[in-house]
Amino acid sequence: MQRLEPEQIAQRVAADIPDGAYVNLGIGLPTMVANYVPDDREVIYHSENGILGVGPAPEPGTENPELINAGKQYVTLLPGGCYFDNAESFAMMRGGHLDIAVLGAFQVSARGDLANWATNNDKYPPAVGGAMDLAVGAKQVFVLMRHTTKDDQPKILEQCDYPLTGQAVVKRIYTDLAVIDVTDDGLRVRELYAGNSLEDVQALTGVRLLPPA
Amino acid sequence: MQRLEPEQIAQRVAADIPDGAYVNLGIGLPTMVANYVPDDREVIYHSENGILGVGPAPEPGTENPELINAGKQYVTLLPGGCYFDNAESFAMMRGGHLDIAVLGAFQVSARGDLANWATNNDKYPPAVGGAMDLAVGAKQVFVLMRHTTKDDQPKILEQCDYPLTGQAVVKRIYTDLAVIDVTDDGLRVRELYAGNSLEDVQALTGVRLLPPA
Amino acid sequence: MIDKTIDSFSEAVNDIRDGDTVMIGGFGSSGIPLELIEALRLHGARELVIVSNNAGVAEEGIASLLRDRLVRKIVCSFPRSAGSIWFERLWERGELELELLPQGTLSERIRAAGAGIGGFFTPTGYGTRLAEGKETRVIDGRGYVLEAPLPADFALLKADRADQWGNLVYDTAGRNFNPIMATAARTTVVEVGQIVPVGDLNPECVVTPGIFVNRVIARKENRHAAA
Amino acid sequence: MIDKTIDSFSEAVNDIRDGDTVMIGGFGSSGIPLELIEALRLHGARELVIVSNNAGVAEEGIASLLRDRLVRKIVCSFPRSAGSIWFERLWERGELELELLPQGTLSERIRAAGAGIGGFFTPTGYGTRLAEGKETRVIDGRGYVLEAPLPADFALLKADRADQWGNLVYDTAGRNFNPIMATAARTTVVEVGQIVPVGDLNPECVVTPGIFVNRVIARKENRHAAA
Repeated sequence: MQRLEPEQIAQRVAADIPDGAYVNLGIGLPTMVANYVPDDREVIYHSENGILGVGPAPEPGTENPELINAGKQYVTLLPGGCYFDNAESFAMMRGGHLDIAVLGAFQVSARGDLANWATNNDKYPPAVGGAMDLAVGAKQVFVLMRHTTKDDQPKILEQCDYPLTGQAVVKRIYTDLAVIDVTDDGLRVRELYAGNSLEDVQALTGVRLLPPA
Repeated sequence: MQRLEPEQIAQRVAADIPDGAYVNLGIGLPTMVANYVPDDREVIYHSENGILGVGPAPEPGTENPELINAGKQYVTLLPGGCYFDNAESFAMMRGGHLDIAVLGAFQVSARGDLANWATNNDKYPPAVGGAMDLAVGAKQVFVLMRHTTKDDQPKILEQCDYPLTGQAVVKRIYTDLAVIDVTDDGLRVRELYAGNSLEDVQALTGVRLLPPA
Repeated sequence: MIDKTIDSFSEAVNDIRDGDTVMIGGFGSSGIPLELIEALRLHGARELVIVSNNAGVAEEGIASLLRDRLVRKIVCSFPRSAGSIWFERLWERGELELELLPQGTLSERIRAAGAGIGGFFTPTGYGTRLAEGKETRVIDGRGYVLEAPLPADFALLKADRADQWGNLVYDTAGRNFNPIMATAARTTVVEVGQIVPVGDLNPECVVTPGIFVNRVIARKENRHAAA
Repeated sequence: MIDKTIDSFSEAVNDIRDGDTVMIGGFGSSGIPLELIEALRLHGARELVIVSNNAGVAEEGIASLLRDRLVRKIVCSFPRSAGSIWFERLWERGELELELLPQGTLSERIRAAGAGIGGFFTPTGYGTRLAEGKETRVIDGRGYVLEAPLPADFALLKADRADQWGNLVYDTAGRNFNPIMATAARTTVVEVGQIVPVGDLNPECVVTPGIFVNRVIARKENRHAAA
């Protein structure tokens, strides 16, 4: 079976980001999607702390400590970008103005419930940040994650057993095995990477998958 | 009996505007208050369409058609002034950030209810503007009005019979006869202009007045 | 390349349909997109619901839409002004629905629609005729009225300058309702004095980020200077 | 003459009392009023409720207040970060109350307090653990959570420049929570790099109007340049 490397999943997501899209990339792996968007597409990245038009990392020595992204990394601003406060930034998110949010996930359910902010370990100090606002607000939520946990347990389940980030919010799941759409009929495989059969992927999935339409 | 001219009432209000106050002056007569604030006081005027630091009328020929006040008159901006949108302007008002609003009134009740936006003539097309927001939002609402209607009927009443702008919002009433505070005990005369007795003013008032404390 | 510039005023409004809700920026005579309104009038969509602070004066702006009987309803805080003859005429004849709102409730409802808020409690209007029929609640001893978000199909706005990404800056008090209406419409169309290249606007001074804007068009008299 | 400038950091915070709610601006390492926080730490008010997006890292900023046991409760969206040792330590020991909020709910609650809104319905968090115990409502088929305004006694903020009227401009993403917190506190105190004469800030580019600001103070290392 073919398992993509994380960078390859990011590249696969990037292929689906259209020209002119307003996009928020979650902290961690989703941030890498920006590295693979084709040069002929102009994509405007949003950072929830209050930036539209996030540019690449600054040259060493030119960092502005005030100019960071949501992952607390130094960034730059593209020409045409701008700044705003946190309430306006979340108004943008919650108000449905972002075309796509790409988020990591612990689990996704059959109806697109997302669990990506907490585990069931109550001894671990919590943090939620902007995850719940992105989940309910973006026009489309794409999840980018490994298909299974490290010990090969499915992360795509009938019901999430981790605390939810949002109900029925995920539109599409990009894993290291396949691309899966959340539809009214259920989870439908959109794309099997070369070398993977529906049966292989189904075996690592906790809920029935529909074949590509 | 001594009746002040409207300009004199405006002057009397102006004497009570402290240095450094943020003030909204209602359309019409209240706008004149600015003409009488002593020069040694710095007062910052708010205009509900989105200006802080409203300055005097521009020199003829220098008007900017975009730069008007809430009364649709051409104005200027003082150094230190700034602009903002209508939602922020009303957040300022409703959020209790203005020290004083000076408003005209048709009627004021014993507990400080304000009626200043509509009469009981339902055939007259309505308009409310920012009156209700100022009434509930400003830290102090001062009313500036004639003590009686043109046919000498009282405008200070037990209950307003015109539609309300706000309930229990007026703090002080400046009329052509007296200055009256709205207190928990009722309406208390704060100041009788020279030549007016409490009995004279009481006779033109629809509710019992308490004598100056 | 993202370029939200369009060249034709008629094209800017030609997908507005009968019955649509259209927000129109402006306060008094300031910040009104007069050329877009004229384009809408010529386009001729009918049964419109207009959301605006005022209802136009003389034969200008929104008054021209009223005169041509293109408007079914107006949502407004201050429809009556000196010279608002068409509003008064149609209102008195019962030919125009009016939803009258306190100005801060109007602007907050527009903001709520743009910000994904499902409703909010405002103290404004509590205990008055304008709260009749609305849900109220006493919170910490103070009365509040529940108000719903107010979204639109289109927003027709005026700004001073735009860039091709749709970032906007305004001229003084010309902001008024324009920045919030930009956030609340499915399609936001902005008439400007000048369209400048991306990167020309100071990112610290952009008032409306381009994400809220779909189309920008330079006024005809400024078109040459803008080129 | 209005002049909100003060010269002493200790004076800037010396009326903060035990038990007060104090908002502190910043997101990650950006826009944090480090000198005001240090002044608050030295001032020593206890049992504080801190409202901030993060809970500090290492021994810096809010972490120093936690370490010195000045904080009873923190209202926060992302308290745990790399290096948030004092938050983690006190939380694990049960020595710190935490009210965890989605970031957009945190910022909207702060804005609501500043804007006189009595409460609002947000879709964020509906059906999740963070909505437990909160009133919910389905509006037009979508679930919402009712959230209350979040006011404060003090806001300690950072901006780039101020004038004597308290108008503020920021440095890039240093805005974050600072402009909204300015509106929500009884007393707003702002640490800036430079205080400029009234009239020097472009009125089209002021982000926080001075009406929301009570005190401005220049950072020590910039004091000379600001004179």
